[in-house]
Amino acid sequence: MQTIKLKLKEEVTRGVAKIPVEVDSLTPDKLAGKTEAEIKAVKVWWGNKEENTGDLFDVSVEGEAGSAEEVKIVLEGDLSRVKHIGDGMKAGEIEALGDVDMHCGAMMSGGKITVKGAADCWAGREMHGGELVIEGDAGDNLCAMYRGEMTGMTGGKVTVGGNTGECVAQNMAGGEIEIKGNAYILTGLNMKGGKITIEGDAVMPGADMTGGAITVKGNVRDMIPSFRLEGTESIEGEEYKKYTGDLAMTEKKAKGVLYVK
Amino acid sequence: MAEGELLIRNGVVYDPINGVKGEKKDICIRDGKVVESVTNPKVIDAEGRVVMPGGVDIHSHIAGGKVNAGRLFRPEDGRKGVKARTKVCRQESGYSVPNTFATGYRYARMGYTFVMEAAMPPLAARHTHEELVDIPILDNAALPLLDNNWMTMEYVKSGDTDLLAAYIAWMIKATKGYSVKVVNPGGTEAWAWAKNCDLNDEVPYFDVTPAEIVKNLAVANEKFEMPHSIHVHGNMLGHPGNYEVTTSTYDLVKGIKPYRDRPAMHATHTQFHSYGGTTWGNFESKAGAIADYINKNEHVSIDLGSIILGDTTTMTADGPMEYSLYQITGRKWTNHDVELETGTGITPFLYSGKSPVNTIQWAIGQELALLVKDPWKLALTTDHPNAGPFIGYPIIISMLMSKKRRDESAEDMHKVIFDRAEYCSIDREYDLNEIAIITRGMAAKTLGLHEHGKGHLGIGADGDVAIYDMSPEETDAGKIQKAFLNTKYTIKGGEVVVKDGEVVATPAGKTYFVTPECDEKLTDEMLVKLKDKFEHYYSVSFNNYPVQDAYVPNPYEIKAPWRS
Amino acid sequence: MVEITDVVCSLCGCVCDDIVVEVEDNKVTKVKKGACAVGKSKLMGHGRIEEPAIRENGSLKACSYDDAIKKAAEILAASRRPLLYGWSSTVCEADKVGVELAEEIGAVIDNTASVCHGPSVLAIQDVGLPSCTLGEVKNRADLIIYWGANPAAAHANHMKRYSYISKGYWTEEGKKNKKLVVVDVRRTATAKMADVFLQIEQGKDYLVLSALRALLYGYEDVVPEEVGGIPKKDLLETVKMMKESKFGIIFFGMGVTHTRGRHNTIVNAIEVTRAAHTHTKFSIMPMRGHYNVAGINQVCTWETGFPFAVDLTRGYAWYNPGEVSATDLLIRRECDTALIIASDPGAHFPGESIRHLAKIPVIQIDPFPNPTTEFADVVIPAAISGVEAEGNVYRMDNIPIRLRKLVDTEYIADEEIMKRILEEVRAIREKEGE
Amino acid sequence: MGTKVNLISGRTIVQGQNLDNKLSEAYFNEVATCELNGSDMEKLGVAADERVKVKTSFGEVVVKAKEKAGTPEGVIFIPMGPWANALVSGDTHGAGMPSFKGIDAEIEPTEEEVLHVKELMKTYMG
Repeated sequence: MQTIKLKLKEEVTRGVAKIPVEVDSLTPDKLAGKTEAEIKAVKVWWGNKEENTGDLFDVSVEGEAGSAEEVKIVLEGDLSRVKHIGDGMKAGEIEALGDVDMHCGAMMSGGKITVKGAADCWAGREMHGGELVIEGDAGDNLCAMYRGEMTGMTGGKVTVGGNTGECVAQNMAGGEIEIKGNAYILTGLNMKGGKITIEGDAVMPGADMTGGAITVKGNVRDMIPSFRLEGTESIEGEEYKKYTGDLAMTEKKAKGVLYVK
Repeated sequence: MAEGELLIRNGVVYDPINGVKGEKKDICIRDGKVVESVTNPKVIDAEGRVVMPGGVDIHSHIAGGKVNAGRLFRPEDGRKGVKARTKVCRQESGYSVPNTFATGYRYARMGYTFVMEAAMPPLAARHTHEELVDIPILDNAALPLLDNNWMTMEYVKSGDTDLLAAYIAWMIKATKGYSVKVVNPGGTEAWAWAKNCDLNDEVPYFDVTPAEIVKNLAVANEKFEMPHSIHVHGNMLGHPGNYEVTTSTYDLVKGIKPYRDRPAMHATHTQFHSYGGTTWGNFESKAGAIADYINKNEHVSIDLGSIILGDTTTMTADGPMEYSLYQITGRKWTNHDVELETGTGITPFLYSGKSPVNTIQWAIGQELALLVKDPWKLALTTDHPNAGPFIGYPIIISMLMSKKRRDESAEDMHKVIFDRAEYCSIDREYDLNEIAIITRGMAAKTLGLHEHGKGHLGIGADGDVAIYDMSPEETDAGKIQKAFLNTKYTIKGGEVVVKDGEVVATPAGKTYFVTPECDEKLTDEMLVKLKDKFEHYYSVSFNNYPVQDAYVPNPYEIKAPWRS
Repeated sequence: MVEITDVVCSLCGCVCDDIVVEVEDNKVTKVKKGACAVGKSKLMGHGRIEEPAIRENGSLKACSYDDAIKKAAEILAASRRPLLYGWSSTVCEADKVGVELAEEIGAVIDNTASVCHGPSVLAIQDVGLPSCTLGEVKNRADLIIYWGANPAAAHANHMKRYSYISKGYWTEEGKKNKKLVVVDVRRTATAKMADVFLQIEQGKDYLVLSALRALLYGYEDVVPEEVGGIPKKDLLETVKMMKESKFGIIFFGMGVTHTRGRHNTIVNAIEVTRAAHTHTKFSIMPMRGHYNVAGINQVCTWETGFPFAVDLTRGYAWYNPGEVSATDLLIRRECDTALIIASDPGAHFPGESIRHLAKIPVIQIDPFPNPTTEFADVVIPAAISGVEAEGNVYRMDNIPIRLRKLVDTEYIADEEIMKRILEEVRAIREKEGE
Repeated sequence: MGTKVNLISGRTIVQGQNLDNKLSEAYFNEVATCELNGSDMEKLGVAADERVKVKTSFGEVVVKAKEKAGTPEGVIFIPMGPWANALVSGDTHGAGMPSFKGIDAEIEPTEEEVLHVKELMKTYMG
């Protein structure tokens, strides 16, 4: 096992402007096999200039790793302007000790990311596999697609401890999302497959869905008016109304299922 | 155009317009033009390498409203081809709908130096020109759409071909266009009411048929010394069983005497028009029937519209066709009807070798090339980006040159290829001379550009040269493909613009446009009617309509006098 | 006195081009024909930024163009995350130089679409846009729907030139042959003209649109008796009008782009158009605000692949509204300098974002003083496009039209100012060996 | 504690006429205003041209009240511009577009002055 600790230096976020640091080059896959000195020399984008990781982060490395699976990266400091944490990662582990910026876990296909705080927009965007745990809130477009793409999340598991923003899981085709808090408008928009469970409330869930299933354990506000009530079903001992939709996509395509208390 | 002298030494030259078929030869260039000899040149050693004139693309959608609408609504395509700027190059983006810079660089890397933008809505001509100016390196021209125009249809109905000629002349001038483009004649106007037209249907409210439109436009076009014929995308594109509509369309110009030694009609992206069967279920190739027609007749030239497998963005003025396609896929769909003139439809499409229909389409494009005996009758295109992006040309070239590659590829396709297409039974392999014909010679001649220095390396020609990093004896399809994707050198107007596959200079291209010269009286008579259209039906004023000179900063004018 | 005809208006997305003005002593003295009240006001002119200026100790000090341009270039060349914002009230020729500058310095370039019809663009990227030119509407449309749009206030000539009141080939009798439906939260001046006015509950547009789709596809059974404050019978009546029309069009405005659901509400409106298209010809068009906001979207798209919110920090384009759009950058305090051209975030951005803008170095290029001038550090006055400078613009239906120059001026045009800044930046970078 | 309302903003003709003339009185008189339904005005106890203070979680601003019949009860309209923008949310919900409409607000009569545009801008500085 190898643990790579990267602590963002205070001066990076201290200015009038809080210019984001983009760390898509700092995944277990890309750092595996590198020495501390080599890691310090890996380039990261800070605004329009590429900087050495070692100039922006305090770097310490413990242990050794034979492969990415054995690498754990721990990110510390003010991470609220650190973007693309674990973007594209395939294996290993990342732990972020605090709120993280956009695109955390975007396009990840394996390994595990744990965010000990909130994650800003586009966490888990186009995720294919692996696990993403966000202990706080998650922003808009969690597990959604990139602009214009047909497909969002296709696999893996995402857990959010807090609330989520708009358009969560837009165009989702597979995988699983669990939201412990409330989900804001249009969760599961245009969803084609996979499963979303919302412990709290939801607003306008499931619009334009053509597949997959959404379960809302709390209240639903502004129910989409183009779903068909099919009857009731029992889940874990509780009665739920079962809707199919979205008929606004035409009956032929309306294969999504929405369970509402 | 670069000043100074350049000598390309000892290359194996394929210059089909001048009958040069793989001869070891020097090319001398002075001040941007091919000359007999040079005295103190920079020297490029092309020993053992294939040398051709700069490529000429007869039909590609690279600039203008619908291309940009394609870019705008496909950020997912834009993210595919991103490349950072360099000291020489602007940043690149896109695959099937590359940005203007990538368009120029990628064509230049393949050795092309001239591209015809195949469809310019006259009302939005300024847009097309704004983008053409922004495409580096390539010389260019654009074809204004003139077939669904109310003016055209009214003159067709009244039978005034002289006035029709006056109209198209004025429009070609007003748009700084090159020739008459026809796209689903009548059908695009019908689409404004969500309808479509077959070749002999009546266009709603206009009391003319598409067949009459095509015929009259061909007659009107030949009233001038036009370098190019009418350029036709016929009715029923993409419909099973359309091959008979296609040959009936070809028949329309039989007997029309062209101004010069070229056919009276260029029929574009013929793959999409060579379909048999009655439904997608029994869909089959009719490339053989179309090729047979082309082989027996001289009045039509074609380009392929050959399929490149993968995701692309389809776009055409044929609005109803794009709607049908969108209904099949359910993907995003943009439509943009243009008042009194034309329309636009755009939708993304995935050509998959697992699909029986796509497999047959894929076979048809190549079958056409292999079954038409005389390569001077056809040009290589993918109707970029409709059948696939232009960056796929080297794939087609390698297929045409290698039966082995075709057989291997067929194995990966849907098995219908073995029984609903002739594909696997055709043994013909193209040689480099034939490739040079279908990628530059034929296009230059058909467009009349060979008389203006394009598509050949004779004395006085433009110093546009592609040097491919391959031996003329090369038979490995993979190596052929690679060589045609990135030149060793591309030279434009005597200046090295690509070296070892990298763009090293980005001079501005020229825009070629035709000025048909029409009798003033005829023009005045026509303008009375046209001004009435502006007064009552157009949403812009007459005086703000013609493209101002500022939009064509590097002009190349070709005058086309009235013929008799 | 000279009369100039076919003058093109450089105010709103209508880009009226049949205006007649009188010019005397190098000044527009009269707008005789064609312009609406708003356009007329623009053509007649307002107070100007009189000279270039640089802020010193809190107040603007007049300087030469050269000094202001040099100062602007210095600020931009030293910036780690510059924002280049605006571009809608100028010509495409200037916009092109803007994109080039953004590439040169590794900037984010964004335009006013991001606070106007950016959501429309995002929607188009999900589902496309079945649309047409305005002349098509004029000649053919027998059903016109304004949704969250109030042309009577925002596009005063729109109905007269292009839609409800205009006369065309199949609409010879003007509004007699046409039906007008207005959907809005308020009973606006436009709503008062409507055959059917659907007064919608604020923020419920998405639900109403979904219901219309279900009805257009024939699923009357699932739609509740009231949606978004609108009785089902009114929705059914609207759907009947849509199906029976020969050519319908939805024009939508900021009532839709600004409301809850933003771009997804527009996706839904486009889906309604697609559903209606299964019955008849139906189109939809955004009511673009500035006269060339469509144009900067066009230029930015053909040059970078993307229409707005383009981050060129890494030398290639990364497109993501909501991340690298101007308001987000400012609220998140991501940018360290800003060049503002042909727009006024001081007046049109949320207070939260202005707070950051007021703290960082700001370069303003504009003909007119406005709230942004109050905190700008370098102010460069520009010629007024369409009055003092010519150039290409795109109307709301993406038809390109060339603005005319009506009078001479000492002020420099935006294109020239941008080119000179770019040159200066290049000179600085060359010196630094970059 | 003011009355709870739903705030929207948008264009007006005069606002458009003075788009390039924002430092003028004409702009001030048009844009530093708040349109309400007559019955809402009555409930608040304000007459035309009297001042109201509007507050949201994002800021507060004083504007002049204006009666407008077509405005539904519980909705207030402030023309787009610096005064409306002092109140709106900058959250773009991942779309780049701030929330210019549908903001929860409170409104109450006030004796405070309406800030001129230059003064309003000053509140953002420093």
